[in-house]
Parts: sequence; C-alpha cells; structure tokens
Amino acid sequence: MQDIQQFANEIGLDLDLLACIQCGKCSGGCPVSITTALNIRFLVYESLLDALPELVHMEELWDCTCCFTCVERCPKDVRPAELIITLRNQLVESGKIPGTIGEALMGIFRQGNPLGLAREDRALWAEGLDVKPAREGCDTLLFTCCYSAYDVQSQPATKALVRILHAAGVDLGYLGTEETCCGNEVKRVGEKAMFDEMLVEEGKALLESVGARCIVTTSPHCYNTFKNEYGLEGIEVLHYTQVLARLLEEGQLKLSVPVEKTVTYHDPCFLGKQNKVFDEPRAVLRAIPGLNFVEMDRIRERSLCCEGGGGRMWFEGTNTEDRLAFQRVQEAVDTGAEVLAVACPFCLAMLADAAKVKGLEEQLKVMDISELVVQALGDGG
Amino acid sequence: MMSEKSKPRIGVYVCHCGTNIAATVDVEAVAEYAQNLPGVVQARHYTYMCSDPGQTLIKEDCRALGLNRVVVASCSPRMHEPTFRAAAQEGGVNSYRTEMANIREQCSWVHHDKEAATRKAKVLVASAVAKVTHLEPLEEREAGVHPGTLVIGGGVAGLSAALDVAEAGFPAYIVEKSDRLGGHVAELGHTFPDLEPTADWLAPLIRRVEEHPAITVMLDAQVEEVAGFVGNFEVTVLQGGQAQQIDVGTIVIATGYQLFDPSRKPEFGYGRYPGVLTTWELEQRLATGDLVVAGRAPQDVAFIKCVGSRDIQLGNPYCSRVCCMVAAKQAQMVRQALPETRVTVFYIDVRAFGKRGEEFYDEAREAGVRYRRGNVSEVYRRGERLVLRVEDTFLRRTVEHETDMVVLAVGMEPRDDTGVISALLKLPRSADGFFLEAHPKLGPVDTTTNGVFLAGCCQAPKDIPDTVAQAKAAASSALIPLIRGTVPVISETAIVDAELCAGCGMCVDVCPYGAPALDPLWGVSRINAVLCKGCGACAVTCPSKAICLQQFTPEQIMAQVDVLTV
Amino acid sequence: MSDESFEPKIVAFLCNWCTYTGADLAGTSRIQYPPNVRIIRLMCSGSVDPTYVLKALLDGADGVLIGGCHPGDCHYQSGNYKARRRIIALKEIVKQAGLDEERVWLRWVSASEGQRFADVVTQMVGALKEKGPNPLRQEWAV
Amino acid sequence: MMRTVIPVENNDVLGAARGFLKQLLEKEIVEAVLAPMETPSGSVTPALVADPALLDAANPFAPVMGLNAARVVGPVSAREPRGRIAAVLRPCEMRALVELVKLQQAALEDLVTIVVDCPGTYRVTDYDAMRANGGVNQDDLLAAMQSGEAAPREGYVFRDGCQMCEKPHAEGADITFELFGANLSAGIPLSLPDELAEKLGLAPADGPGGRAEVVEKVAAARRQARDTRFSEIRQRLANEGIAGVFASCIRCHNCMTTCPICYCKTCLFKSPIFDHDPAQYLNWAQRKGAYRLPADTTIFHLTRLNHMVLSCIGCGVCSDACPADLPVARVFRAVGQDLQALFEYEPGRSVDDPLPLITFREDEWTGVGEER
Repeated sequence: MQDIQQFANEIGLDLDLLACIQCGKCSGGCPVSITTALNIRFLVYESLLDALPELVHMEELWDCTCCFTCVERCPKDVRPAELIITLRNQLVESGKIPGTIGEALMGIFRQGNPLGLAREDRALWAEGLDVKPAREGCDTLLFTCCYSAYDVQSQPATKALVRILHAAGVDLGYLGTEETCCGNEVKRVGEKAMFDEMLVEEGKALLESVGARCIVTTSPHCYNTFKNEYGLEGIEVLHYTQVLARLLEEGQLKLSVPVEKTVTYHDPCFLGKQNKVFDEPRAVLRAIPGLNFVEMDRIRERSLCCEGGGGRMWFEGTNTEDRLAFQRVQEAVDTGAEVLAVACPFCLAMLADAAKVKGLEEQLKVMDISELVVQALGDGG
Repeated sequence: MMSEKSKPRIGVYVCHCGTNIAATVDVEAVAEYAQNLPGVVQARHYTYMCSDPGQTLIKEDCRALGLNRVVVASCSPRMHEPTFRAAAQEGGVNSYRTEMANIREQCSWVHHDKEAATRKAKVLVASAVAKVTHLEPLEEREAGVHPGTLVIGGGVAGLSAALDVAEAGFPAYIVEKSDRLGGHVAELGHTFPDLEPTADWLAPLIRRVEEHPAITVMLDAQVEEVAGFVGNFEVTVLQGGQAQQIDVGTIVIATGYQLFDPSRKPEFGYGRYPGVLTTWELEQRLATGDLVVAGRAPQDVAFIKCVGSRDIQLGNPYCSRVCCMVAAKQAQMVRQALPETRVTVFYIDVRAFGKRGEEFYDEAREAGVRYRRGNVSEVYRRGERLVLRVEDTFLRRTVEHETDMVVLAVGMEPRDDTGVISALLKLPRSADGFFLEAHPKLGPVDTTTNGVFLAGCCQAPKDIPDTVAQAKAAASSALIPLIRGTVPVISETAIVDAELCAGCGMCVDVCPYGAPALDPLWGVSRINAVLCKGCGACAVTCPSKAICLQQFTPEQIMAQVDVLTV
Repeated sequence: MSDESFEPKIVAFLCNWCTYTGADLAGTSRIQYPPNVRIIRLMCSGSVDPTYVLKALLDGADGVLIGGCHPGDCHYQSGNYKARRRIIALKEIVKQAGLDEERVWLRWVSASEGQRFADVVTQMVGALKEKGPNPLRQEWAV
Repeated sequence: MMRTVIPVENNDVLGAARGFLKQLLEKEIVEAVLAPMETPSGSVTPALVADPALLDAANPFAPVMGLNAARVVGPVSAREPRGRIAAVLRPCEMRALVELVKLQQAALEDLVTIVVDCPGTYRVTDYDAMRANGGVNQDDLLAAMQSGEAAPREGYVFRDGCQMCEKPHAEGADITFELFGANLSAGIPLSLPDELAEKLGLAPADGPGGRAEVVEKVAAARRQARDTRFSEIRQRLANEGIAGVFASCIRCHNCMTTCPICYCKTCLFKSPIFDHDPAQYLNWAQRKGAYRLPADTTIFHLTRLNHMVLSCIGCGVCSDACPADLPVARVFRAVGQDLQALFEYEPGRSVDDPLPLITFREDEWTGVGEER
C-alpha cells in the first residue's frame, strides 16, 4: 500500500488510500462498473492489503473513463480514480500499455496530436474563415481540441463556433499549426512525464506568450487541464459554452432565426461533474428561438458518461457490446428529442457513432451546441 | 529585592503524563536542568503528577523543604491548574504561587523531534520558574449567586434540565424559539429501541414542566443579550417584541440541531422524484398511515443510510449516531404496515451501540428487513420505478436495485443559529460546528465559559437517552453554584498603587466593566474588585504601571520574556 | 540568509481564551508545528504591553507573536480591538525607529482553530528563516 | 467671540499687554494670572500673580522658553478647590494643555487661557547670553510680526523646536493675541468672548486684516525647515537605528522631565520594574558579550514614544533639555507625524478628540490579524 500511496504522491496525485472505508460509493456510481470487470472499490482494498494482482493482466484498468464520478462522490475524499491513474503510470513506466494508446501518445509526441496527422495540416479547417493569427495580438485565444481541428465529424462545430464569435465581435486569435495537444488525456492514461515536461511546460509558455485576456476551448478536456492543472497566470480559461452564455447575457450575441427542433442535452463529465458548468450550456440552448428544450432523466451530477474520456478515445474497452453511449442515445430518443446536443468533441464522436450503430440516425441527430447556435444567427453567420 | 521571608524556595515537578510527555520530552533531563535554576530547591519528575501519589509528592515537599512556590511542568493550565493550586495550598504554599509549564499540549504533542522538544520544555520550565519567582500570594474571593437557571431551548434536553433544576428548588426559565415545547422529538410518532409511541412519555414530561411552579416557560422567545458571569448572569429575553431581563446564576444551552438537507446530495434525486423522502418525512407518513407512492402502496422500500453524515466533502465528518436506529425503526414499521413489501436497508456500517441497540437491529432483521452492505451511489428513474445504483460489497458486484420508495436517513447538523448563541455566550465551536465542550472526557457538559453548560444535540448528535442523561448532568452542574450560594471569583484582579497613580483616568476609559474609578478626593484610580474581570486592559493603558494585573505584572512577564529570548 | 542551521526564537503572547486555547487544541489534535515558539499566557491580547514586545525584540527575540480572539469574539468584549490599535501603533514606531516591524505578528486565532495556530507558527518560522537572525541579538549597545 | 484692539501708546506694546492683564485682576475676572515674569535678575519664568502691581514684571512676549508652561498650569488647575486663573501661553503650550486636559492633569473649568502669536523663542542659555551682550531683540521681533519676517538676533538662532514649528499662531484659547499681520504700535488685536469684553469695557473693533496670510507664510517656511529635518532624522534612524541615534544618551530622563505630556508621577523607568538585580546585568553582559550602561536607554526612548508620541505637540523642550544634545524632538516629531496621520489624530486640536489608544472602532483595520 505504502508503495502505491508514495508513488501517487510523487507524481502529484492527491490519492488518500488510508481514508477509505470501503463503502462502495465509488464502485456503485462508476459508469463502467456493471458492464466491465472494473471495481474501483476493490482495487483500493487490494492496494491497502498489498494484494493487487499483476497489473498487466488487468485490462479493465484501461476501462476507466476518468469521469471522476467516484472522486466527486467519495465521502472520505479518497479520490479513487487517482488510484487508476497511479497504476496506469506504473504500467506506462514498464512500457506495458495497449498498442492503440501507445500510437496515440506517439502521435502527440511526433505531430502534437493523438491522431498522428501532420502538424502542418492542423489549421486546414480554418481556411476561408479569416481567423486572425494569435501572434498579431488578440483578446480571446481560441484553443481547438485536436479532434475539433482534425476530425471531419467535429470540424463543422469548430467552424460554427468561429462564425458565432466573429458575429459577436469577439477579438479572436488562433495559434494554428503552433497548437499542440493539451495533454488532459495524456495525464490520465498515465504518461505523467510527457504531460509535465513536454505538454505543460511548453504549452504554458506558448499560451502565456500570446498575451490574451482569455482562452476559449472547444473541448471540456482542454478546459479542465488548462484551468486546473496548467497554473496559467493572468489568463481566464473558459469553455466555449461559458463564452456564448456570457455574450448572450450581455447582448453582444443576438439569435434571431428560429430553430424549430426538440433538443436535449448531454452533460460532458469534464465540464459538468468535474467543473460544475451545468447551467451555461442550457442557457445557450434556451436562448435559441423556436427551440424546444427537454431534459433526460440522468443529467447534471447524475449524467451518464459517454465513455470517451480517460484515453477511451484510443482504446475500445473490454466490453464493446454494451456501451454506455448506446444507453445514452436511447435515453435521448425516449425524451422525444430530435437532436442530442453536446458540448464536447469526444461526446460528439461517441454518441454520433452510437446512434449510427443503434440505427437511430434517422430519429436522432447528435450535434454540437455551436452547430445549433450558428443556425440561429441568421445573416450574421 | 526580595525580603528573606519571600525569598524563593521553589519546587519544580515534571510530569511524564504516562508516555504523553515522556515519549517526546526527556523529562529526567528537564528536571535535572530545573534543579539548577535560580531559587529552585527541589526538582522532580514523576509518571502522573495529577495522580494522588503525584500530588502527595508536591504536598510533602512543600512541608518538608519549606517551599513557598511550586512549578508543575505538565499539561495545559486550562486542564489541571486548579488541581495543582489545591495541592500547593494543602502543602502550605499559597495557591497563587503556583505556575504551570505547558509541556504537553504546547510541546510534546506538537513536536516529534525529541531533542528540540526537550530543549523547548526546559525553556518553558525556566519561564515558569522566572514567573513564579515574582508571584505574590493572593486571597480566594467569592461572589453571591442569583438563584435560578436559564435553559435555552425547550426540546427534550431543555425540558429535562429545567425540571431537575426546579425539583431542586430553584427557578428555571425555558426560552423557546418556537411556539411549542418538545422540539424535534415532539414530531416523532414512535421512538427506538422499543417502538413506543412518543406521546406516551413526552406529553407527561411537557405537562410536568408546564405545571411546575418553579418553571417559567417563554415561547416565541429569544435570548437577546447575556451580560455578567457565573452566578450573576443578566439575560435579556425578547418575547413578542418585549425585552425583559432575567437574572440567573447559571445557563444550560439545549438548542438542539437541524436536519441535513439532502438536496445537497444531488445524486439521490431528492426533490426531483416524489418517491424519494427523508426519514423525517417518512415519520410523518407513518403517523398518518399514508405510504402511497405514485398512486399505490410501494412493493419495495429502500433505505439509504449516512445521508449527510460521515462525509468529509460536505464538511460533516461525524456519525450522526441515530440514523441507523431510525432506519431500523422505520423499516420495521413499514414491514408492520405493509407485510408484503420488501424493505431493504443499504448501509456502510450498522451502528447499534447503546442499550438494546443491537437487539433492536436483530428485531429488524427478524421482522424481515433486508440489510445489504453498500453506500448507494445514485438514484434514477426507470419507467414508473426508481433505481438505486449500488455496489453490494459482499457480492462484489454493482447492482441496480429497483424500488418504489427511497428513504434517506438524514443526519444532524449544527443549527444555523449556533453562531448567534456562540457569540452571545462566547462559546467556542468544534470544527464540525457544534458547541465545544470544555473537555471531551472530563467536562462533556461544561463549556469554556464558567456557569454555562451544554445539553443534547447542540454539542453533538445523540439519541434521546443520551440527550436526557446529558441534560440531567448539565442540570446538576448548573445547580452547584446555586446550592453553594456563592461562586469563586477571580483573585487575579487589577490593583492600583496610589503612590504612582497620576489620576489620568485612562484606565476608567478602557475598562468594559466599570471597575476602576477616580477617587474624587485624592484624584487617583481605585478598582472595584467585584467588578474586575482581570483582563488587564487598564494595566497596559497605565504608562507608569500604577495599575497592575495581579499574576500578570510587568516584573513577572518581563522575567519570562528575559528567559525566553535566551 | 542562507544559514541553514538558524532556528528563529519566537516569543508569543497569547490570550488565554482564544489563541492559547487554540494552541492547546493543536496539541490535543496532535497537529505538528516547529518548536521555535515559546508561549507566554496572558488573559487578553488587550493586555499585551508594547514594552514587553520591545523588550523581547531588543533582547534578541527573532519574532514576537501576539495572538488574540477574532474581532467580535473577545472574552472581555473589546480587548482585541484595543490591542489592534496598540500593536499597529507599536509596529509603526518600531519601523520608524529603524527596527524590523515585520518581526512582530498580530494574528487572531480562535479556540477552535488549532490548525490555524499551527499554520501561523509554521508561516512565521518560515518568514523569519528568510530574514535571518535578529541583529539585535548580538548588539550590546542597546 | 469678539474682535477688538487694545490701544498702544508711545509704541509701548508691552505696557499695553501688561495693562490688559492687570485689568483681568482689577475687574475681578480672575483671582490670579499665570504669566511669564521677568525676575529681578532679568531671567524669565512663569509665576502665578495675584497682585496686579506685580504684573509690571510680566512679559507675555519674552522670546524665551525654558519649559512648556502647560506643565505648570496643571498643578494650579487640575483639581478643586482652585481659584479662577488666567494663563498666558504660547501656541505650543496651549496645545500641550489640551492634551493634559484629556489626561486629567489640568482642567479648563476655572481657567481663562490667553494665547499669544509666537515669532519663535530662544533657548534659555542664548537668551541670557543676549541679555549680557547688547540685549534681546524683543522689540524688533514684535515689529516684524506685521510682515511675518521676524528673525533671530545676528549670531543667534531660535530654538530647534521653533524652527520646525508650523503652528506658531494662537488658536483654541479663550483670548487670543493676534500679533501676526498687525502693526502693533497701532494697537494689539485680540479676540475674546463677548462677556469678557463687556466686563473689560472693550468695544468691537476690526484689527488689521491679513493675519491668515502672514501665518501661512511663516508656517510654510517652517514646514520646509521641518521637512528637511524630518528627512534627515528618518535617514539616520533607518541607517543607525534608534539605538544609534541615541547612542550617547546618559539616561538623565531630562527629556521626560521637561516633556509637558509625560505626566506620570514616577516614570516606569524609575520604578522597580527597571531596577534589575546586579546578577542580571552580569547575565546580560555574558549573553551579549557586553552590555551598555546605563541600561535600558533604547527601550526607555521607544516606550516613551509609545506612551506619548501620539500626543506630542512639538514644543521641542526635550531637545533643549538634553545634556548630550540628542535630537530628541526631531525623532519624536518625525515619528509622531506618521503615527498621528495613521490614527488621524491631531494632538492639541480639541479636548473633544479622544486619545487614540483608549478608543477603537470595530470596522477599522479589519484585515489585520486575519492574514492566512
């Protein structure tokens, strides 16, 4: 136990194994605890007793999505998910990690993105949008998630966001090909050294060098790590839904074209549970004229994870049959919604894919909030 | 310069406090060091100085060696100063010529490094020796007592305390914020561990209180201000916009608790799903017999325990102590009312302490209540029913338990107005927000304010028998000054050297108690010792030190400073 | 100052009701803090005579801590408010006199703030280590 | 208050002033007058004068200050039974009196205060030397009050305290002699309560205008002189520390004895608290390697600062009294300036201003002590 606890402390995690009373709050709330062999409560127990099996045989360690439901709810503040990150770090040190995760890390190392696509192509999505290079100085720095930049499924949302911000008169800048993966997932798959030395150290200097007042991220994952882990000084970090909510409230952004759709919203774990941003995305949706907003049953703190976090974008998981995203799109359909709105490129990918697999594509369109907002812009967009 | 008579002959007694001190401080070395300090005649160390043999050691030394001053290096003076003062007095040394070096709370318990702790202990002993050298003998003093006790709060604790005070022949005044007596308990239909109807015993208790000639009940009333000190409290009570003053000798605080609001645990869907209720709400439902959920009797009822308790993230780290038994009680009652209904209690631990607690737990299981171990993580809806997502830790499997009614066993929290009472009576609160008792073991009903006592859940969560026991204990303690008729008042008052006093009157201006006044004939300050509380504000203000606070004179303090800066 | 071995000596004047009791609570809670502080118990922060503080500084104490009840909580109603003025005045005089007023700390610590007491001492020891020894300790001509 | 002018005949300003004082006795407005008096040997000292005839020796304009007369007003006014007395004071003495009233060392109830605008004063030693060598330029000084350009006699200087005194004008008294801006040969302008004027048979008369401007001119020059001294002494304090500045103190306590504010019957530093055992001195010498004697000089000055600097009204007699010629007044005035600003306290302004260290406000300095 001591070794694991000490190792966790050394890599800067707040894990507190000794506080655990084995109540099961963590495992009971863990979204993958029913569908996979992962039992976080039992892992803590085994750690306390120095009775962990060989880590390499525990493929379920990679099932954790780092949604941090366990961390949020643990009555003793054990921070159970950090045990998994600790164990993943040990696996990374010994080089025993799933191949697809290794490839993603290599992609980040070589090209600055987990998809392994060419760095020079990072800004291709922005062609024709006339986004100002951040180096020319800007009030607001746009930071795109690697998926927002490269993934064709996400790019429409990215473009929409730029159009909206321009329409609201935001002085927006973009780092273009200088931009590199934020590393939120890198940290969570256990590559602590790469996260600290390569991503934070260089990324922090890069972001601060722009001199922007605030950073707006497309992804809750980038938002989370910039806000809570980078130690950025003098820069406000905001998720784009927070920026839009603020612009709407201050009257700088005006939505005039009705979007006559019934829409429900899925809370991303890194935005909702972990950073308590629940109201802004809803406020933005409610501000769209004509839009009929409906809620699912499991929302806010009880939102169901899409299974895209914690490295799961790069690792299928041990149960490909029974995915949480399948349940989630069904829940959305049950509300009568035509659109499942999301605020995260990972959620978009996971849920859109699930709708396709489940044959619900006709009934339910998975869209980013910015894609809905841009429709409401009218001529300005 | 010291006269021969008062030339210091000091005894120094270093306590091991078992291993509490001795494990971290080399007590032998401290005693050896003390032996060479100026004025020290004898220095000893002993396992427990506060024990009978320890005190005897001091008394015998005082007589045999002709000591005139005693230093005890042990725990905080807040703990045992009265003990050692009494021991010295019995040995023939004026009790005010004792001084304690706090080498436990402020040394051995807060430092690991034995060498550094020993060094510090030596310095603290030297400081105490320096101070005791300058201490003068003082007389014990007493003041009269207003016969009567104020009881704040008219719940079970307040009722029990008031009744005991009144039965002893003294007036008791109950000040109750609401419009009725009985507190939370009056809203309970039945009580554990015997399922007795509450009204069977509460109503007679309330009647006895209401009819007692020595008890004054003030409903819709609040304490507005408290002045004075033990034996002589002047309490202003506000009732119906009217302020009235009550003079009492002692005060019992019995303000109770408030229930945890489970909307602070959003994962349970309280306030969102009509089928999710608190144990408090179920109590009312059981009283009326209305257990219908969604139009029908529930086929399945699930209890969730420790809601709002044992939770560091909420700032409620404590166990609320009654929820396990409340759940066992209500689970049994649901089984009685709806014999076909499956009743499951989800728990982390079952705490069935107390008389008949474990038996009551047995009875619940015998009545068919299922106990499953697991802290429910989440509640959501599936069709018409509710689902508890929980790991049954014995099965080592997370399950979805479908149910119709979820009962949250909500814990106790300090009342929101605890701070108001705390400010009125200068009572410290423990980190959890409840009132802090003077000592966790030896003074569980006392407070740091003399003459003010705690009863019931305002001090910490507890059940009815414990509440009544504490209330009766508080009443007994509150009666001591009333029965004695006098209270000791501090001897460490300010005194004036009229030769030095220039009559500037600044002492008069700074004293909050009106103790000093300028003598109209001589133009010098005089202290009314009865009014003096010994704060020392006048002494600091006086530039020539014509006023000094006895036991804290400049000579004494400067001698300590001198030793401590070495 | 880079003298690693320097251990500052702090003389603390603590009010009996709040800070002294808070220091006791740090003890009963077994909260560890550096052993550099030596406590003198007074009844009230309002009875800390500036002359004591001056004496400690001139004798060479590296720091002087005055501890009392938070505003509004004084056992004697207003002793801490008077202390606040007096210590502010004293620190200004100490500064003007060319001495180091940053060696004098006034902190409110309640009876229930054992952790705060430990934190204050820890911070103060850290700050004094940064400063190095009180030069007056070696100064004979004062 | 009424403004009037006392007539001056044959340029005898002093005679007119003496006449005014005599009237106070003759008309039984007071039973005695406390005023600076010329002794038969020619020195000047305050005296309590009951016989009007003796007021021929009074000299309210004598430019010399050995002590602050507020110190002697106390004993004759503080307690009942007492007589009704008029006291002739300089502005700095009036300010000291206000502080002493707050400290209950003097009382205004049966006192008529008379304050005279002050061009500056000499130290006693200089005054005596001048008398022996060609006389004191008192008349020149009075004549120069009109322009505010009164200068010391060549070869002499005003007291250091006077040179940095930015409040040389009379105010806050019952009767004020408003010399600044006045052509005194034409009469002495003064203000006094209507009832007093009536008893004295004085009619309202507008004196010359322009007093405020002259006062401001003098004050401005003094402020400049003061600030130069303050910055010099602050620099020294910062460099040498107070122990350095007062290194040659012989602890004679003269500064404390002459200080009008230091009212203690017995100074703390003369009490047993600072009467250490012989062994203690050895102990300290061993601890520090050496120990300065007489001991406790630095803590004496620091404690005195602590006790009275907020009330320091800047008369400067402490410096004059120092046999070691230490800049006591400069130190006290410089430190006092900061402390008084900190507490927004102006000593000597009004008996209604509470002494800063015996009062408080709950809502002040709320962050102090709460630092995390």
